[in-house]
Amino acid sequence: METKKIFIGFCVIFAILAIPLMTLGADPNPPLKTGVLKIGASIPLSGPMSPWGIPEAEVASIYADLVNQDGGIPIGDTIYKITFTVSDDKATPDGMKASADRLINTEKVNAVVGGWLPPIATIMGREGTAANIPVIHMVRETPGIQVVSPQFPVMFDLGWPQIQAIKVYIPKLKSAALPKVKTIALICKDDTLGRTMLDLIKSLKQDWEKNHGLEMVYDAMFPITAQDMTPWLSKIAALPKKADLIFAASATVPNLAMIAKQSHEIGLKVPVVTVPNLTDVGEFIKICGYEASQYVYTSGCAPWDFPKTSPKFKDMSNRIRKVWKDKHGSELTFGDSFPWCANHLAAYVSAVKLANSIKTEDIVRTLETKPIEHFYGTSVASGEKTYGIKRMLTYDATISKIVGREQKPVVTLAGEPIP
Amino acid sequence: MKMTLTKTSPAMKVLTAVLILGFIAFAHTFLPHRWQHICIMWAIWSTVGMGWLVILRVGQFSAGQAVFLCIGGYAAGVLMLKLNAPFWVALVLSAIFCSVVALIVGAIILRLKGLYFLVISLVFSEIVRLTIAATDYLGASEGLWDMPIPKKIGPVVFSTKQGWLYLFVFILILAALTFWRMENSRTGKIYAYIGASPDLAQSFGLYFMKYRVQAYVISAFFTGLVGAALAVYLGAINPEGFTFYYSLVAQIVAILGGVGSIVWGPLLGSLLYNVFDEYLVYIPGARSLLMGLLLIAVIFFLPEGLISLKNSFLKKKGGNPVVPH
Amino acid sequence: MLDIFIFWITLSLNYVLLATGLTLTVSVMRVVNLAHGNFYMAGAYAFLVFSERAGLPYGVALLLSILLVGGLGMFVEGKLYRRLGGRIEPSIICMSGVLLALEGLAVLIFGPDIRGLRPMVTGTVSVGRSVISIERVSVAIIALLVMAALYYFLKYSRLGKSIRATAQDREAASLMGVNVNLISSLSMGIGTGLAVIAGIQITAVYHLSPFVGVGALCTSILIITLGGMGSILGAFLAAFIIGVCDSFGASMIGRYYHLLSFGTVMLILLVKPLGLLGIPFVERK
Amino acid sequence: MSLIEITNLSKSFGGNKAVDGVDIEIHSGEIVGLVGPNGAGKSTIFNLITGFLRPDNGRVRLKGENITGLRPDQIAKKGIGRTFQLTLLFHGQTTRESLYAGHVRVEKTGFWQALFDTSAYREERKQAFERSQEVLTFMGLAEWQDTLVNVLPCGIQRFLGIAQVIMSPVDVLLLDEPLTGMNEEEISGLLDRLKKLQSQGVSILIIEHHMKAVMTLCDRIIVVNFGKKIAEGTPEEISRNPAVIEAYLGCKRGTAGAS
Repeated sequence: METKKIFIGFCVIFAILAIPLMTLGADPNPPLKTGVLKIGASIPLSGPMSPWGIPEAEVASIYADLVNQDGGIPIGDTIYKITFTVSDDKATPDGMKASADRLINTEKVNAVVGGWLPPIATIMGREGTAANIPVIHMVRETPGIQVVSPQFPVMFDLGWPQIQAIKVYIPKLKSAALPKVKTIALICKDDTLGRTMLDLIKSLKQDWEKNHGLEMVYDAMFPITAQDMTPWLSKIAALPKKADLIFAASATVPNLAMIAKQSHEIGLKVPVVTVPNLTDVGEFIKICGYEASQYVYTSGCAPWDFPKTSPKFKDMSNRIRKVWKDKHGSELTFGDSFPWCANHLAAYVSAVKLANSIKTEDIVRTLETKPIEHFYGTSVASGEKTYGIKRMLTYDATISKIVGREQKPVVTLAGEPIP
Repeated sequence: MKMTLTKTSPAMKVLTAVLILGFIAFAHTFLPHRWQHICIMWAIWSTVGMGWLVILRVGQFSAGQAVFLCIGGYAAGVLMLKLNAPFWVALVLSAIFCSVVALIVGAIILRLKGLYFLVISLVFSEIVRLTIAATDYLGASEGLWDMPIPKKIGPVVFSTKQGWLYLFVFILILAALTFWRMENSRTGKIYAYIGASPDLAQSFGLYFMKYRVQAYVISAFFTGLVGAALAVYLGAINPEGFTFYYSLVAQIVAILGGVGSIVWGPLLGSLLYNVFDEYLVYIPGARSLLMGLLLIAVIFFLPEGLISLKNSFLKKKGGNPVVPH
Repeated sequence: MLDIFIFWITLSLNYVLLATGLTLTVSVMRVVNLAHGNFYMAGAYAFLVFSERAGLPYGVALLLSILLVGGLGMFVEGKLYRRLGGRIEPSIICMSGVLLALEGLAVLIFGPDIRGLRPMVTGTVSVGRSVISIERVSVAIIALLVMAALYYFLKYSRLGKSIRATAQDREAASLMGVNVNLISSLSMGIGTGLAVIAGIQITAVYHLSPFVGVGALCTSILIITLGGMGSILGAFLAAFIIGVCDSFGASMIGRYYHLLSFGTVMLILLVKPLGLLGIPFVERK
Repeated sequence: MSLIEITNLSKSFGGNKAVDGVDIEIHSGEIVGLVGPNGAGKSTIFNLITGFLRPDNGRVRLKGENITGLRPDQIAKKGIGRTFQLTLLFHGQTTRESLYAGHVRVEKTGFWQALFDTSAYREERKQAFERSQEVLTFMGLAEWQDTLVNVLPCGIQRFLGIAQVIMSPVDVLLLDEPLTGMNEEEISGLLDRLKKLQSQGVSILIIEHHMKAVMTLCDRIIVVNFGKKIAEGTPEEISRNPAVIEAYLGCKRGTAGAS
């Protein structure tokens, strides 16, 4: 018994002595400094491109606020808070120049993100290179991070893999959702992107016929300014061999709406598939009519139902969604611009965290070498010049269908090597 | 249209020179970046506005002035990117190319009168723009990009804003002096005669087409020059950069300033326009609303343009006959 | 083939409305009314408000938006344009001011996104082996009715006659005791009203955004120039020609199809400087 | 010899013949009146001579040289000056400024010399100035020299029209109803100025309804009706010519026996 008492007593004394000693022993961590990370975004806020630009800017700034709420970006002994400034490039060259000027020379930002305007974005690249600050832009619909051009060593291209996506887009869709599809009619917008896509798909003709039993019965281009798709659709309707599916790669939202509506009008009741995403499903349905809209497949893919998105970013995207809903009352649909600006911002933030410094050199090196995590998984810079070079890459995409009044993901094409 | 500053007295010349030099010195030392940008835009649009006003002088209202910016810019782009021509050669050549186009087209379309010319000039500019937007050699809808930065000449470096500011101000001075001389010489008078009544002018042996084409070509030359320089300054151009709105701006700056004076009008108008364009708020929609209301307000209270403010200060002195310059 | 035909008819008839409206305003103003396209856009948005936000029946909403925007047009003509004394330079600025203001307002209120407009009827009927959309047919019919009414009004009613007289020669008309100012406002109102109807029709078939105005303006300018300014019949003719260029040309020529319509206009103008059926204005001194 | 020789000049608008096979001959230094009822085709003849209209057939010779179908400015350069029936003016210009317009056609220097303000150009503008002084005093416009033309009284505007033409030497002067809107002393003033011009060797072809003036002024009168020449001769012969009386009785009497 004695020993037991002594032991307990010893323990108590030890504890009484130990706790203050421990507290003394651990040195108190010093108070943290706070800094400001100015990030500018150049986005079309006026002019015909603004339907894409305005929500992009808003989502990105919501994201920036959330990052600040989570305690900013700790680097060394400093906590950096993001101040996010948006500037209007009117989706024109001179507008882009003006906004580059405003951001880099007047606002003196640490980095520039956003913008969806190939290849005018290179104007920003030039200014950024001159001022030596990192620029993450969407210069071309290519996957992953890329160095844009040797001339602009600080400029990176983080984009959505449309061009690569279409390579197995239809086969995947067929195997997943539309097994009965045998013949495709192909119409592309007659701009550079559309032509690239058309050539690409034509080059895959044999492969599709052999491996997937898909036959291309029609292909055509409609001019950029064309508003009414009836001429082409009626040709498709009059084909000897009925088309089971209309693939309007590279069609913009208005084009898609017109194709869906008018194909319905002339009695072509077949699925209409396109690669780009919708801006606003509700309005889209109103434009092309409820019945017609039910045939529409797009690559609607938000981070919250994207397989490769890390839990951290899934959660973040859901929070952004919530903030948006509280602010607008309406649901944040995919097209309201996760892909570009907010994603660029995310990439920049994680690059800064990885580099653990805000020096341009370090960040650029990180972006070039390390795997960068963003809303759509993790990408590594290819180091190649973006323009004109076709490359084999993995891509991630989801095709979703309009069901009732919202988009439902149909099939996820995750991490497949392109043939 | 009374012409107020029609006497190039030596004093006025000296004053102008001093003003210009002072401006450049100021620009070099004090001017903040934002204002350097404004000044560049000011110089650009002043020159374009003057070009537009010369065409108005011969009685033709051109609604497609942006076409010359477009042609000039693309000519420069093709020369530098496809043919690797040095900047200065490209600059001059594209201006000349622009005026040749103007010569050919003008000889055809300048016969039309009033609204019909207005429309056909608009049509012409749209044809050029859309054709470029459809032509792969010219980069189609993506346009030309990645234009090389010109080499420095003497102290003027084109990797900085100042360098470009000097270039554009130089072009502006060139244009302003030319137009000044034209307006205050017989040429300007002849243009005014033809603008007032082509038939009467013709009955005095003045062939209106000759002078109309002349004015058109000169206007095209300077606008093309600006367009070429602008394209290289931006580093990338696409057809979206030469739409209907840009032709409108050319008219706006000229008329805001006042069509009464071929030099001072655009200078004033372009200054006002660009300052507003830079400083107006970036709430979507609000800026174009405000710009619209502003235009209405200015034109409503000063139908003669800003120049009429100055006219109300210094009266035109008539009476003693003077030998025309 | 039938569906392309319907498409062509529909398009052309609405072009006719648009262009006739512009012809009327031009004949008043002697200046191409740059804001015409944006009145068209504004009309469509007004209809959007009345028919969807307020939930009024189609006809009422149509009427209200015509009255609203037509009134706006009359206000612009009477209160702004007329004060400028009909000189072309200030008028152009004034009108481009109105253009920008309307566009900005639309963006401010409705946002820049594209929207859909409620069509009067929907559904399809199949004729032989080709299917026709009732919506388009109805649009065409409405356009026809409006044109017929307008033609009758201008041809036979006293007011219409004085409108034509004013369009021909302002001074003479005023000498003959026509209240020129009233007539000007009236024809401005009618012109804008026509633009509104066209706007509601076309944007229901296609889509609506604050930026559709300029395109509409360019089209209607092309048409009235081709047909000859001040000539309604000319506008009618030209609209169908431009309609052919835009409907069939697009599918046949492809990328360069705009050259067809623009080229046609250029050629016609160079052969007949006053357009197809142009009547020379008596310009005021 | 004949200065202007017009043979078988014809022009028809649509169906109706405005001018139908008219022959006119003007000798140097004479004043010829061209009269006829309204719409007889007088102004059309002027426009055909000065190239504003192209004749269907027939030809116009100036000093034996065929000038048919030349552009108006070319014809003007050859020394035929004209005024218009309804006063055309250079709006926004002062009297003196618009006078210079008439002098440009004899100036040799071109665009570039004007641009660089060469001495030759200055010299010419000095001449223009001196000439304008002469013309202003000759036409009695000196007091109006700095007034904007569009605010001038109507008669003075007519004077200005003629003054602009005679800024540079002309062989023939085609005046289209110069006396309309003038009061009596203005008319007499203009008439003896025209006489003076005639004495300087300028021949004049004048359209006028004011019969008294025509009778006193003209050496020879040509009467046209319905595009045809119906009579020609000295004032006395014309006033006695039955065809002329008939033509005028056909239309308003007042014009014929004009005061």
